[in-house]
Amino acid sequence: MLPDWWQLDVTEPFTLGPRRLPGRIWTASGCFGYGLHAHDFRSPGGEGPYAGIGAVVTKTVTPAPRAGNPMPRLVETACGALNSIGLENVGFDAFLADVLPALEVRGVPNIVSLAATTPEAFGPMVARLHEQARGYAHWHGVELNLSCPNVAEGGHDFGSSAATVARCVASARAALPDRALLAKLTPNVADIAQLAVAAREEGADAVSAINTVVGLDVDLRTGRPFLPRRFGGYSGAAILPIALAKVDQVVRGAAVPVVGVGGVATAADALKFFALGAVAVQVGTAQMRDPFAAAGIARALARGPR
Amino acid sequence: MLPDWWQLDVTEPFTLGPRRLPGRIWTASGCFGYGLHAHDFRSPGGEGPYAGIGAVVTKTVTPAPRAGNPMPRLVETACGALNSIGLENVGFDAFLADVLPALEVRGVPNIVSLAATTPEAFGPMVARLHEQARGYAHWHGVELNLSCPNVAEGGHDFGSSAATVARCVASARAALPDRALLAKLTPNVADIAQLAVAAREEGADAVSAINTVVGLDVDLRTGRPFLPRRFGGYSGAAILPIALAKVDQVVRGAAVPVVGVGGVATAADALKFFALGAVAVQVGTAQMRDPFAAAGIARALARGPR
Amino acid sequence: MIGTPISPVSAVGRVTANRYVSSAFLRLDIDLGLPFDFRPGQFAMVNEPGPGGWTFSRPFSVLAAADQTLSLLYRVVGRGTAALAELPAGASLQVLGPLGTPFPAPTAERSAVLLGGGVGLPPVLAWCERWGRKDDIACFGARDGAEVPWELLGPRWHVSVDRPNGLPPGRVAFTGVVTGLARTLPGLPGPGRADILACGPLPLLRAAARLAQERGWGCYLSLEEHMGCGYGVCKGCVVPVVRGGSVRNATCCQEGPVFAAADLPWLGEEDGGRGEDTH
Amino acid sequence: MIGTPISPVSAVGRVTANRYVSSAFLRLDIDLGLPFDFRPGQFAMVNEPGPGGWTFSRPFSVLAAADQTLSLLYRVVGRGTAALAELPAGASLQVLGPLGTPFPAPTAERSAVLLGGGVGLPPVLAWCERWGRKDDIACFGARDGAEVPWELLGPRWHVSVDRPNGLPPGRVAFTGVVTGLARTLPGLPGPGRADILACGPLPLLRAAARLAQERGWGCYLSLEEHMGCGYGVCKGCVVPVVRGGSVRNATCCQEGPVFAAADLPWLGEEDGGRGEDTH
Ligand SMILES: Cc1cc2nc3c(=O)[nH]c(=O)nc-3n(C[C@H](O)[C@H](O)[C@H](O)COP(=O)(O)OP(=O)(O)OC[C@H]3O[C@@H](n4cnc5c(N)ncnc54)[C@H](O)[C@@H]3O)c2cc1C
Ligand SMILES: Cc1cc2nc3c(=O)[nH]c(=O)nc-3n(C[C@H](O)[C@H](O)[C@H](O)COP(=O)(O)OP(=O)(O)OC[C@H]3O[C@@H](n4cnc5c(N)ncnc54)[C@H](O)[C@@H]3O)c2cc1C
Ligand SMILES: Cc1cc2nc3c(=O)[nH]c(=O)nc-3n(C[C@H](O)[C@H](O)[C@H](O)COP(=O)(O)O)c2cc1C
Ligand SMILES: Cc1cc2nc3c(=O)[nH]c(=O)nc-3n(C[C@H](O)[C@H](O)[C@H](O)COP(=O)(O)O)c2cc1C
Ligand code: FES
Ligand code: FES
Repeated sequence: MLPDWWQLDVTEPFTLGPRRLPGRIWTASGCFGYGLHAHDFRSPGGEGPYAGIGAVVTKTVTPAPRAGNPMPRLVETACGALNSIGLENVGFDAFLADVLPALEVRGVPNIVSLAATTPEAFGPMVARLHEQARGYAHWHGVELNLSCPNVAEGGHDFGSSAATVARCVASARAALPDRALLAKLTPNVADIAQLAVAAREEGADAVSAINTVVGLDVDLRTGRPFLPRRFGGYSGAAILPIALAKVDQVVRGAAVPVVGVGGVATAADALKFFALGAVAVQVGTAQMRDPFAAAGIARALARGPR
Repeated sequence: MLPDWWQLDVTEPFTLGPRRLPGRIWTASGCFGYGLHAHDFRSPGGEGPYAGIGAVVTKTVTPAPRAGNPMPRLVETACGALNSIGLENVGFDAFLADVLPALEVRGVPNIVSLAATTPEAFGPMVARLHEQARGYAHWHGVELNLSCPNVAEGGHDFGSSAATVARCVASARAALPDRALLAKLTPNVADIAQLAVAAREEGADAVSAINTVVGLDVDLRTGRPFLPRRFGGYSGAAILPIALAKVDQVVRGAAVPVVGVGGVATAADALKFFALGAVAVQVGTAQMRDPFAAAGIARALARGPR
Repeated sequence: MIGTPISPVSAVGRVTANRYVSSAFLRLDIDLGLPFDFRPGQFAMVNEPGPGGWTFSRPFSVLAAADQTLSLLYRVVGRGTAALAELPAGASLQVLGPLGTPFPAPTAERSAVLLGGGVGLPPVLAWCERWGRKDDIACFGARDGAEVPWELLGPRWHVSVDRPNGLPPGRVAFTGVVTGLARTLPGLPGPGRADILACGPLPLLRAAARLAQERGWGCYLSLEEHMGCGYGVCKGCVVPVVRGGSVRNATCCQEGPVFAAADLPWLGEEDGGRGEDTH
Repeated sequence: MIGTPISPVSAVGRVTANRYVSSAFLRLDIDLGLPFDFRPGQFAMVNEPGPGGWTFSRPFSVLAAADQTLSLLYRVVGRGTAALAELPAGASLQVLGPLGTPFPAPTAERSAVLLGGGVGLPPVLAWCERWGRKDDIACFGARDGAEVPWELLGPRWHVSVDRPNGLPPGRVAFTGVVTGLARTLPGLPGPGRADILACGPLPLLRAAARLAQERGWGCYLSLEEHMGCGYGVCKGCVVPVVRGGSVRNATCCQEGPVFAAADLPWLGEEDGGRGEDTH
């Protein structure tokens, strides 16, 4: 049952910066791979896991392939999870050669998540992407991952300074005239709105908030942290109130469109972000548990006969 | 079943700064009132809710009485709670006149939590406290609440600057020669270790980490935040991994004794803080649910025949 | 005025019965494994035992206590009560109680007018069972006849319903609100000769306060606030009470849930004349 | 080599049976309400349905599938499996499967040496039920005789136990590890004439790889890694595989759980000669 104030259909196209996107429920980066793993998945309802999804934000790719962090990389906690994947990815070349064309062929609406170790590295990556994918109908934009706390080189500090956020966004924006540009912000700062302002001022069309929260869990058998790098990124239901707070701070403090991420598992969770003014919502950890999660939320928040 | 590496008895006295405290499991400020509400509570086991507790950290008192924030003040979330009590308290005068003597008479080991609106206000408060309670056997110290995010005047920003933390600690330390001085830190900063360093340098005997995390929840019936002030302090099981991460950062980055707080409901939760090097652990939200929570944890983590 | 307080007990009890006693209300019996006593108007905090369960326990008025068994009456409204309703006999429950300030005990000079609405029944029913005298008046209001837990109500109980459907054969009910019902009863006490003791939704409490004022009766109301701790330590449940012109916060869980209506002047104000007892 | 892949299905099923089939193993049957097929070695992710449940689903090898019913065999090790063990018939469960790369199908030239340890039984048992030929060898190892789910094992299964207690009357078992048992069997195939298919704890897998090497057999091992998604998207379950001297991460959930032992040279290294099959 949808509340009275709810007037949107999240499966209808909407405008984000220079681009029309097919819908407002997305999958979050790193939680649905490159969007190519679930095409043959079936469910009794009949609709596939991509039905109604506005975009798959692809796993963050870096200029070179990355093997990621040592195992174990995941810890389940009482109401969420810690991850320390360490941005394992195929690298930008393979992504452009193999992944992006496959997404286009399969018609998966997508936003490409990028990370780099210097702000100025984003421009050339985006330029190459733009050159190759210029004619693609399903490539809708770029999300700059400015916040992954797991990467040793840069990592945590990278996205916590407004000045660096500004440089990253400026570099990417110059190379991306006709697709949406999003900056994904870290919650591990005192004042996230300030980062969002920096992103907006350099031309970001929206910010995504939030990435994972720094967390740690201890293995009582050993008395040491479960994760070899001690800290992991905390995600899942436990971080929903934190993500809502950060999104509210950005919506009211930075006047930039916000894509809400963090702890969304149900349509009700997603509605909370929309209630605060988010323009779209991403499903992360819940999508790992259920490849149909985002599609189910989209269906629940579509209006009209269904 | 206690793990092999566990060697402490949390019900044995230990030294904190200039003081011997009777034990390492405490109740957290604001979650057990002034420590005077549960004296007649019974349980089948026979032991009372104060048995084995090292200290009750009393509800934060401010120079003047405070009526607190508008209702509602509490929201339960999927795995924790948001509160916006707004430091309702009887005020420092009434605390000194009525509460502290009662704690002494009843023999409740206690640490007095104080808040003020300027750093230099702490000194005179501590001085008055010291004067009145000098001879008290059960008053063990002061915890400076530098982090309550709910108070409009100052509040959130108050404890997030190392310079302010330093001033607060310096002011209080000068007036507190023979009791433990703790600074309670906010987690809502990028670098908590830096706050802890500031506290240590000005003579704090320990820091308590963490206070609540800024959070928000939306009432779907109205589409607006549940709490009149939008944000609340997030506590309970959901924040345990965040608190563990912050404690680890302080232990390894600030070389100051740390009292762990956040999400502790069981002996296993408390052990995780001790594993990271915390010298004591506080029980907050779980104590609200079960007045015997801290006592139960203390019993579970006492060694020897029981 | 009500004797020495009863020490609250914290115990894990065992569900011995948990069943619908009307279309909407369930009665839950919990064997606490130790004696339990209470005063009518007091409540207990209930939760799943262990680290599972809900962050905050749920408050429920005590319906009855016989030896080691505590009984509650509840309706499913959210996730906690939904989970309660699923509990089979034998399940464990964490209980803390009795808590809070009860209704006043009877006095020789004044009779009691008991008004219960919906799941506000337990405290007034408990009062009636323990202390009810011939002259006391007991009224219970529900949405319809099916919602009324007839088996719990003795013959002295008058019943009102919003809609007169669902009445079992041989049962009668006044159609209207519970204060409306009370007004129709013969031989109502004169001014200064009665106290209303009421528990139920806010409109009922407002109407009760107004009725008491009209008739010159005393009035005690059991309020509901969302609770964190239930035993006075968190200040999450405060209610403004006004005495001698000055307002202060009282904890609903400890200084309440029963308050003298005289201390709650805002009850009338907020109403703005749209009181349920006007229809 | 194993035919067209089977599309995974996501469905909420209904528990039809959930009972101990030995002192430590439970068999769980779930009616999925739609046809379910799998290849031996594949697994399913299981969770409580709805927003409750665990953040990550739990992986379990498929023991059997008959029409719409999926069967699992499991042991209680932590909070998820403890909750599973509590489920009564009629309870709902979220299932995603079949997932992962199965054991290779049989080939005419080579027989199979099936080695299962503990709850590593399901994939090798399923292989045996579907494809087992006269010459294939099936060995199962457990801690003791009581732990062995005798009712699931046909007469062709050889059994080893760490301790020979708890054996039902008329049952025999080799005392020692399962690879030790295999070594004692008559008529073992010659080099190049068999593949080991093994699933169980790491020491068993190491011993299996060593046995295969000694005998000149092929070897396929089903690995266990903690899993986030189970379908390849999170990279939380990677295993280093070495081919042609270069290492890369393979997902245990998608490229595994079955790997050729040849691709896992680290298996032997970490062992450091303390292999369980030496005792
Ligand atoms: C003193 C007192 C006595 C009560 N006695 C009874 C009784 O005898 N029978 C009965 O059915 N109900 C009674 N209630 C109301 C009962 O506490 C709520 O119905 C119950 O807490 C709802 O829990 P939930 O998880 O199902 O609802 P949810 O809405 O999911 O709960 C979310 C949070 O809100 C709180 N909450 C929701 N509704 C109420 C409410 N009406 N009052 C207080 N807190 C609420 C819950 O405790 C919880 O913290 C009483 C309340 C109080 C304060
Ligand atoms: C491909 C595969 C097939 C499996 N097949 C079976 C089977 O048929 N029968 C059976 O009993 N067990 C099987 N397991 C192991 C089973 O997944 C774990 O026993 C189960 O996840 C434990 O969950 P828990 O909540 O009880 O344990 P907890 O320790 O509380 O779980 C905490 C986390 O660790 C993970 N975890 C814990 N132990 C293991 C483990 N051994 N392997 C993988 N993840 C683990 C859990 O999934 C969870 O994410 C299989 C594992 C894998 C990877
Ligand atoms: C396993 C895992 C991998 C992730 N990888 C990435 C990533 O590569 N890039 C990124 O921007 N965010 C990544 N995230 C963060 C999520 O996109 C999301 O911001 C975060 O998990 C909070 O949302 P959730 O609670 O819905 O998961 C990852 C999260 C998880 C759990
Ligand atoms: C209702 C409530 C009131 C609180 N009041 C105070 C307070 O007055 N002073 C303070 O320093 N911390 C206060 N806290 C914070 C707790 O002491 C503790 O730091 C925090 O809740 C995290 O611990 P927990 O998860 O165990 O509750 C309060 C917390 C709650 C839930
Ligand atoms: S509920 Fe905590 S003070 Fe009343
Ligand atoms: S469990 Fe997610 S990739 Fe294997």
